[in-house]
Amino acid sequence: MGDQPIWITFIVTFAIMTVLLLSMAYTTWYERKVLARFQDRLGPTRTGKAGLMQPLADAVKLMGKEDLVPDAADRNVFLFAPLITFTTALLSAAVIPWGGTVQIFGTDVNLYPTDINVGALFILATGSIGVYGIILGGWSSGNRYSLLGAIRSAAQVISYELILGFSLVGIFIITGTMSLTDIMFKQHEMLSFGPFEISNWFVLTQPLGFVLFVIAAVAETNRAPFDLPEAESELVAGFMTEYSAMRFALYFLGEYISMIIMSLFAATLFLGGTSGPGADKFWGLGIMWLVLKVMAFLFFYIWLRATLPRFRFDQLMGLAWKVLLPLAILNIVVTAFFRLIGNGQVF
Amino acid sequence: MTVHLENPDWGMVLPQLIVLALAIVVSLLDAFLPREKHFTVITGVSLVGFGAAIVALLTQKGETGETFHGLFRLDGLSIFMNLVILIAAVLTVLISASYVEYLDSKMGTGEFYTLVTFAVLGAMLTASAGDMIMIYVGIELSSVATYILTAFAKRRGTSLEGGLKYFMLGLFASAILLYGMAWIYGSTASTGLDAINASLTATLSGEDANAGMLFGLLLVIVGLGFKLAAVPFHFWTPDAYDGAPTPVTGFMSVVPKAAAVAAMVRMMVQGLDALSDDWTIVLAVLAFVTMLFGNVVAISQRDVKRMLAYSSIAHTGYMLAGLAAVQVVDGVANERSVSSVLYYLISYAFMNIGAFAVIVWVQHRGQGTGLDDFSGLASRSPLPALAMTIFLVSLMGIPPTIGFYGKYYVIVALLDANMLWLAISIVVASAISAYFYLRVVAVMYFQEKAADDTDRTVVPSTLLNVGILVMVVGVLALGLFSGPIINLANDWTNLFSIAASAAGQ
Amino acid sequence: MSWELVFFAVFSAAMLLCGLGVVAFENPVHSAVALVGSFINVAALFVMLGAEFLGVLQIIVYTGAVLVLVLFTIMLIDPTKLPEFYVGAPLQRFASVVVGAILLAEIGVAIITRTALEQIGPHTEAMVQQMGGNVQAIGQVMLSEYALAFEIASLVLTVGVVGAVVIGLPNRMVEPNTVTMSLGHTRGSSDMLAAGPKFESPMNIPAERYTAPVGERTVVMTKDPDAYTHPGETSK
Amino acid sequence: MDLTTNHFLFVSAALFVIGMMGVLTRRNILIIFMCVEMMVAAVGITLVAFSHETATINGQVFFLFALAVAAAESAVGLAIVVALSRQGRAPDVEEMQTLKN
Repeated sequence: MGDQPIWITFIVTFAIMTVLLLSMAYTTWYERKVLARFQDRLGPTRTGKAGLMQPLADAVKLMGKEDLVPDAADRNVFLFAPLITFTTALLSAAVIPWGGTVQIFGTDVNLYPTDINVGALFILATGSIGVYGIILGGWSSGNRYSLLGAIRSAAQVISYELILGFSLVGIFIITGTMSLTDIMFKQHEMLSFGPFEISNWFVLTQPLGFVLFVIAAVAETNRAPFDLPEAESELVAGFMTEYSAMRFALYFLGEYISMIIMSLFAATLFLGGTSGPGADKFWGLGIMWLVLKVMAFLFFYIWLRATLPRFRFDQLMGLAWKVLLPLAILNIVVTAFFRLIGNGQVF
Repeated sequence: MTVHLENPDWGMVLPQLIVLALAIVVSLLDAFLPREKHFTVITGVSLVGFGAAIVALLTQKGETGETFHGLFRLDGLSIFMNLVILIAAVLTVLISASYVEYLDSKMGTGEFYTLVTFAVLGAMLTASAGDMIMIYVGIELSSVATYILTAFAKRRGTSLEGGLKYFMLGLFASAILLYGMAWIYGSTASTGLDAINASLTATLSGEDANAGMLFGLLLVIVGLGFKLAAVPFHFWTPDAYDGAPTPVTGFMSVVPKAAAVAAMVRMMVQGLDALSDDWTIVLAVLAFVTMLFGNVVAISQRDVKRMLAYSSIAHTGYMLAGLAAVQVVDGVANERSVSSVLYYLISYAFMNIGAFAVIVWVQHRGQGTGLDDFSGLASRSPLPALAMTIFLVSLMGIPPTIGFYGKYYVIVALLDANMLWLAISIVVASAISAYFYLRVVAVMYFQEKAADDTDRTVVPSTLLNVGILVMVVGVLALGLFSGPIINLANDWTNLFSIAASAAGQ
Repeated sequence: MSWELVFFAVFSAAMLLCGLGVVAFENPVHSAVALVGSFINVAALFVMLGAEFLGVLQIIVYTGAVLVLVLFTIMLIDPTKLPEFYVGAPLQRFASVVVGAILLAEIGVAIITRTALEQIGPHTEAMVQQMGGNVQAIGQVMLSEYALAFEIASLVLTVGVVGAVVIGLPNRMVEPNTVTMSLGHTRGSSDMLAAGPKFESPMNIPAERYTAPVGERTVVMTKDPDAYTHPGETSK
Repeated sequence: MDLTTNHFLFVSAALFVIGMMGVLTRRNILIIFMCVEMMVAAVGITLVAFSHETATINGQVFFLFALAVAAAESAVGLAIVVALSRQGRAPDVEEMQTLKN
């Protein structure tokens, strides 16, 4: 890890952006396909081979539609709100590492846009700005259902962001750092139990933290079974009711991109990021492992959507404050206790 | 990387720990005790807790020291201030128990005492602070709890309104205070008061203070002036005092004010000692304006509670005058000044909470707080009328009550510091105040109430009666024994200045 | 002119413009949005000063929690009840601008004439790096030197929670605005549900301000009126 | 021209004064509240700038405490506003005159 010329950072960032935007489009395809299999259907088949051109067709359709602004809407805020969700979701990818420093054509290249000291908190921070896209979109529509969806969302995201933050504290206690790169490389070390050697993935040492993180991540991205802000059956799609065409697509894609980011985040923090067989020898293999882990997570997201019914709102808040928060605090206390034993400060 | 914490000296913080334990116990009792037992058990536990804290405090008499890396200081000032605050807390519990239980739409007893205890704890910690961060956090703990107490009767719009005004201006004041502290920190690179003092003495050494420092000083005075309700930063006071439940008014006129005075003494005398030429003049002007304005506006009030709110502004002026008498000559402060402020605070606690206690007593009889509600009180119930007369006479400053001695020591300190004009203006302000205090007395004794408007509900008020009795005795007896108390205050402030100078070197 | 200065100029200009927006916008929601923008730029300035932990916390705490709560409150309050934009009398507006300008000039003088301290503290940039970074340095100082203040800050938060619950929760003792009575039930004729203040006010405040408003009674009949038994009457 | 501490101090002073003017001129309680929060943020810039200049981390810790306290206070203040609005009253400073004699 060292300094590099700024143009290399530009290239890396550009590559990551492209990959993210493309994968975001194809996550919609992935979700349709997987969901279809769950429901014993085929999913999209007509557009290209196995419906692979479906995202493109959707994009053309959405761009061609009329961009409606309701009369009662607060016009400026209404037009501006979807951008917040979309950009903040993209922004948080800046701190996620895709590997360490590697040699490409004889030059040192950092496979991450930036490595800041507070990387994990940075993702939480961008997530907390992203809420404004939802709240403002709901409020500015001038529609009661949208407003209800927005208020639900604000309450939900604030509550679950707390859980999300708390579930990471265990890792911070173990590693003593908040930089995502450092945390990832800590997991490349091997633990040995007698003859066996396994990777030091934090899912092994922080199982409770991992479970809490997954639940909170699902809630944070407003996905089923926590998709109350956009519940079709009660709120006619919540804060997105009045949106159409590209602005609707921005919300829609923002949701998918935050899913991907959350999966990347989970893979980096708990599943060793790029660690895996052969990853230390060739960096391309590391990226492949990361992508596989992310795919597994996305599959899990879709699986949840296909199987679980939606929560009621009071159940959702009760779960956060009465079950998950005490568990998260318990996790922190236990981890801190073990850390103290490790330092020899207890016995 | 491991951080090893130094084990703090828990014995020094024992009174504060007892109050913290009390707050936790009270909130747990509130949650787990059946509702009908709240009144007796929680009031009893609060009294016992504050009593235990007073006992623990008295065992520390004469000790000095500091712990928690200098954040917490034990010296004469902290002990005396904590004593005043705890006495005010006990008196508040005595007068508010039945009010909270029966009047003003039956507020939650447990929450009320939890918040009172936290406010007391914040004030105590401010009085013992040795660091600007501690002063800020402590004063905010006491203020936040008091905002909530002010808005506690939430079914009454006026209470919420007073609470909101108090909250907004309190928030504004803390922002200004924070800015001032930031500037002081920037000019000295430290937040500890002793370190600030040392750095200032080193950098000044005969030169004029730099502009940043003076700016910070000014902002701190303005911020604390808001918390103290000094004119022209007083506009929240009448509404907040009027809107709050009456026992809370008594409480907030003493405890947060004591915390602000303590913060002022700590910041000014202990931290910014070297700038005393600059701040004494500012405080003197503030004191002058405050006492005259408070007394003049109080004349036009037709509501006793509101009148007392303005009069409490005037009393802030007297305290500030005492503080303004600190004149540092050759590095030695006028020691009578701080001790006169301390004496004034203890006298003010007794007489002001006492006056509000009588208003509470009248409210228990189904009356309001207006002047008319007091008419003919002497013929209906002579004892409370007598108590009210004693408290008002004491607030006016007539011997042999405690209030007289309070003003006397302030005036002596001012004369020591050659501030004759301020001493004279205290006398003039007291003369003005006689008009509105005596008007209440006249209304009680010489007016008759309309026949149809008799006392309606009679709510049991045993504790309140005990409290009023205690305060009457206090106002009379402490006045008679004022010599020993001022000696005690002198001793303790000497200890404070010895500790301060020892730590400064 | 260095790049740093350019970034500083951009961030601070955006911050101040957004700050002016907060003061000037009519609509409180617009003000809140402007404040979000201002705070993000404040966080950027923090990062420029090497305090990235505070920068992130500023965003998480202020924009992520406090301002969302403010927006929540704005949305919960009936927007028609929000006051019109009105900046006092023109004189007051003018006076406040003048006072602000004077204050700003004073601070400017203070800034220009101040003298920076010569001696430098222990936390130079190299030292902070050696400690592991900004977060670790703050953590060490906060949990050793300022441990007591840390505990008291937690008490302030506790008091805040208690206060928000005490004041913010709807009063359970308040009667609902509409009282549904059943004629078939003895409660229907009981004085438990009588309108008006339930107890006498101990203060000189009009009773209607003192008790929560009691709504109209709605009589809901689920059966044929003749089928009800009235207390004290034989059935018809 | 180099970037000095004074630049940051100027900017924070300007933000502080803007917030103060907002407090003095606006009537909507919520906007006044936001202006006070802006003043606190301005103080934060001052503290961090001084912390940078004097190479002591204490200023940053100080702002951390201010942040915690401000969060607690905002909860209380918004609860009072909600309770007031429940009584059917707008958060308007001018309207708060039931207490005036």
